[in-house]
Amino acid sequence: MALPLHTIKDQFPIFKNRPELVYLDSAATSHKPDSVILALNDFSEKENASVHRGLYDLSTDATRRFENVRKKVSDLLGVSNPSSIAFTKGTTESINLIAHGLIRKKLKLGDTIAVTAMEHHANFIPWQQLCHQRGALLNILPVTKNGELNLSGIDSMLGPRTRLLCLTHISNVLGTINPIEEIISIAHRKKIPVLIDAAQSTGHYPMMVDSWDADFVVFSAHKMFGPFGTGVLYAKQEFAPYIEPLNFGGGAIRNVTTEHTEFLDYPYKLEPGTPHVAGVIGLGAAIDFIQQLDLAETSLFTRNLTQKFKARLHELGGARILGQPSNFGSIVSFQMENIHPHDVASFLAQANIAVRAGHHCAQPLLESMGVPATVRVSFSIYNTEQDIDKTIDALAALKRFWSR
Amino acid sequence: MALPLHTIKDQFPIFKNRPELVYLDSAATSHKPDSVILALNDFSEKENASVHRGLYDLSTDATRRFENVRKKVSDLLGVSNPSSIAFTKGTTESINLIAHGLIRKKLKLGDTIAVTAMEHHANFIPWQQLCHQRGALLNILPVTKNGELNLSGIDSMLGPRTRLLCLTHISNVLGTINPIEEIISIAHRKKIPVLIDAAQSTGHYPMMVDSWDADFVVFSAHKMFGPFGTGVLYAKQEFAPYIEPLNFGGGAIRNVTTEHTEFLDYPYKLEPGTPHVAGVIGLGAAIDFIQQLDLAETSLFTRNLTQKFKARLHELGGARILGQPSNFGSIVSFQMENIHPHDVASFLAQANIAVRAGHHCAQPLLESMGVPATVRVSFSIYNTEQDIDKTIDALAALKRFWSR
Amino acid sequence: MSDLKTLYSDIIRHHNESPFHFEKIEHAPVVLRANNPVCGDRFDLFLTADQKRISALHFHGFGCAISKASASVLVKSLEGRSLHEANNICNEFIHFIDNKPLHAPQELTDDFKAFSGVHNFPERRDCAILPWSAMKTYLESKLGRNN
Amino acid sequence: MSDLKTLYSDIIRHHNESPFHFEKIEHAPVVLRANNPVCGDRFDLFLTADQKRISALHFHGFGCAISKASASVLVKSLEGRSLHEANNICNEFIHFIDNKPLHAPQELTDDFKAFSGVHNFPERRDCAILPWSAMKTYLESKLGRNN
Ligand SMILES: Cc1ncc(COP(=O)(O)O)c(C=O)c1O
Ligand SMILES: Cc1ncc(COP(=O)(O)O)c(C=O)c1O
Repeated sequence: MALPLHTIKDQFPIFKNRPELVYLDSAATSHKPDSVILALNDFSEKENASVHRGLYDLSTDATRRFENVRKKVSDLLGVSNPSSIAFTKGTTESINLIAHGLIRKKLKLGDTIAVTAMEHHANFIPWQQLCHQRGALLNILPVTKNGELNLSGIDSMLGPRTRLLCLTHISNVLGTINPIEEIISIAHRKKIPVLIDAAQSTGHYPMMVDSWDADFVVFSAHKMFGPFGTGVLYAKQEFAPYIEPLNFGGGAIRNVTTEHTEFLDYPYKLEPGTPHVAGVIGLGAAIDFIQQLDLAETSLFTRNLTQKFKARLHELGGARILGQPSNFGSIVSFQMENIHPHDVASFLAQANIAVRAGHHCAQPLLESMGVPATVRVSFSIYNTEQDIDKTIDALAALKRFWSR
Repeated sequence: MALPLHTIKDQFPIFKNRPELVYLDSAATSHKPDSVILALNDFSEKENASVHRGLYDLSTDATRRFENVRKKVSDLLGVSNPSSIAFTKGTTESINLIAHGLIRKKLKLGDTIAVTAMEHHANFIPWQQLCHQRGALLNILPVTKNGELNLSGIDSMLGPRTRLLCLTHISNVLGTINPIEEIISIAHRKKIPVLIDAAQSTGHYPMMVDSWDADFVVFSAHKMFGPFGTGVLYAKQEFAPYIEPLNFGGGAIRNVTTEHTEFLDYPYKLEPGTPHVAGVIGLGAAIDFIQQLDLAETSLFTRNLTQKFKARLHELGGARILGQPSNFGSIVSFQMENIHPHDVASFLAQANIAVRAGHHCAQPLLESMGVPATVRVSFSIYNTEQDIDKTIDALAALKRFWSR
Repeated sequence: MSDLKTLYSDIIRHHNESPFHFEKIEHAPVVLRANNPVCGDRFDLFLTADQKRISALHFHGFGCAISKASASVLVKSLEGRSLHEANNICNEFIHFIDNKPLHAPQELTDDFKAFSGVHNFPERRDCAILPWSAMKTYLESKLGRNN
Repeated sequence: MSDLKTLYSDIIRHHNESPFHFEKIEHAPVVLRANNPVCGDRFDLFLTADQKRISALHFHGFGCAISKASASVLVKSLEGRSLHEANNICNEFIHFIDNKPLHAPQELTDDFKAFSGVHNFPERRDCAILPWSAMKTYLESKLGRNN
């Protein structure tokens, strides 16, 4: 039985400590439930040890728990092989590992990398820089006025020299849920591998990576009720042997002589140095928490909040919502007439409402939509309809304040 | 007034939860005091937020605390400029940033990098690999039988084409404390910058980076009472503009267009993606803890434990200690006659004594000393003379067991 | 709410709604870009100056009420000033925002004092000083750092 | 302590102290390296085999009591066997160590059963199977994976 959503907020201590807080910035980072915080605390107080090298209980226990999280992650992603899971610092590092550890050496003058116009900087700048370095071309799949991918041009954009297609599952600005299965199959027909940026979807939407046949999937623990400083790279087995580490150090090697180093296999070769042991254990606890939810239900719940908020904004007037994707998640961006997003956010902050204002690390998207900045509201399972009421009330007060 | 050492163990909850534990593996990772664990927990429960981009209190408070840790780190290191402090995942990443983000592009065919034979793999493999890639030479400063750097050859080893000297402050195998001031001044006379691996010294020994005139200093929080997944790169201001990021993403950039990206200045350009906010806050708490100690006193305390342990080993017989450095810290490596280090560690583990067995990520050192593996014992401020008694008793029992 | 009223004082709101010399100048001899990477705010300052004096100053771009009003106040305060005076005024403003004023309140203009509400919103500091730091960097390099 | 006695059983201690065919063979046709990166243990297996059968097998190197005894038992068990039999024996041993035995205890040799103490020391599993996995990898590639 899934955990009931109407009491779930009680499991998040931040709201006990800050009862007045209306937190609408979960797309930036989510809060953590008791169970995750306790797991982190217990690890520090009772089990703290490094992994992979100790022969004493603390270390062997930590190693077993650490390695077991690969299994939890693969279950969550719908992946059959736990050794396809490498631990990183976060989405950003995972993407850079693929860019510089795998694609760089394949990428020749005149080759192309395809991205979309709605990527987060983390899934844009690495490809832009790599293309600059290698004399390759960055092809950008455009976004319609509605905030959806314009798939009509995809066929001509993906060519025989396209080495990779990089695509976000859910836009962190517009909330658009992209039809990734369809896009993956288009790319695969042309033998182009696909990297899915699942930073906004993992832990919030059902994932079926094996059946989607995605080649690379990346995400961060801190956006899915887990700790900061921990992320995941999933790579399909056929690519794993070719991904080269960007960092070298202890723990990732089979043998070192003064002349030569033999590296371990994937994923270990990509994890040199002492890993963020507590972070990985905490990610495991976050997945345990998520597995108690019914993600079909929770995603419907946050979608409904988003839908309601959009309707209330419309009623309020003076707000312009960016995009109208037909398939959307828990995120909405908007602008208030004649009031800069920064000023909106400051005003809401005074009412203890946390929203984000700016370009949301997606300057190319905002530029393509002709907008320098937006206010972004994002919902998670701990949000309520009262949060919407308070936000709409505050926006009404803002309008009055601004027109006085 | 410094915290009294004889009661300090009470501040480490692991020993309340595991009263039987004799932990002699602090060189791998240290345990965390109450104050650090509480800081991490409070951050999750009361303040959890991402940094640098929010306009609401949670985020601006987190940003202020996060940035303030640069000041704490620079105070601890004896560095005047907090903006010289970049946050990384750990020592390993910090070293790789210098190797691949700075030295790589300067390093020409036939140039050399100098390291010592006592480096940890983290300060060895990156240089070895870089030299391979660039057709450069890796020069290795040898270690004497006593386990000290053989400085007689240093003058001829450091030449006009030496681009960097990489050197550990304290050996993680032998405990040797290297005369880094002297070595830095030799290198500087030849205009060679010096990278100090301070993984084993930061937080345990007084640091005076500005007065040593070190060019780069690296360390990990988890070895100095702080959290996993967080480390530091200090770079002297004259190098900062030239260090290029290895990862690209959000938060590290000034402006992005579809064609071009302008990066922020050091240290921000090296910190793309959501940082390990809790880790940095936890590092701050670890430094607050350390600042209550008198490091001259604590380093004498752990040195005395080490000295006593060496004497007791000698008395016991059948043990061979690796190296006899005249200036040493809290680490000692040894072998038991006819008993493999692994077997020693398993035996001690049965008596709840946690030691490390193996090559300690320093294969080149062990090879140069003609030893494939050792047992390593390392002390910290929470160790006691009883820990030594128990360990010597267990080793005596091991000898009896093995000769039965 | 009262904090917000001091942040968005009448003078700031006035400058935001009717900014001074808010105009794109084609072929301006110097264009300074003031840009806040965190929020995407971006203003261009269009400057005509000889070795001594700023003869004309306009601005254009996009930003929040605070940064826009601040740019407007900057233009109004610096046009016609000598480079040296302009630099002192930039210093004055930045120090005032950072709560380390160089002069007593009664010596400051009302335009400056209108920004005192920023003291309660430290996260808006960067908005307030955005155009001023760009101008200061320019002036310092023109004047030579050590004069 | 009693756990340690089963880990370091008499048979294991005997193999550790007087290993079987512990000898470096110059010019052996095949040398297999079994190496544990975690602890630095490393053994070489020196092998003479035709398409069918292992005619000679020796080993040399450095490792803990468990891995050394295990290599000694391997050499004793596999010399003279057909490649196919040898592969089955490797599987048998690894499965036994992993607590998923393919046969009932009474069908196992005393040399094998001597390693049952490893079950209480999971961190020593890798020591026990070190030479066996190297041998298995070799045999599987010789035999072809699908036979
Ligand atoms: C001297 C030395 N350098 C570097 C490292 C690597 O540190 P980390 O694994 O935290 O990156 C260690 C510890 O493992 C060490 O002892
Ligand atoms: C879609 C998307 N991709 C990538 C990222 C970057 O993740 P991180 O900052 O954790 O590396 C984010 C969040 O900031 C995101 O929303």
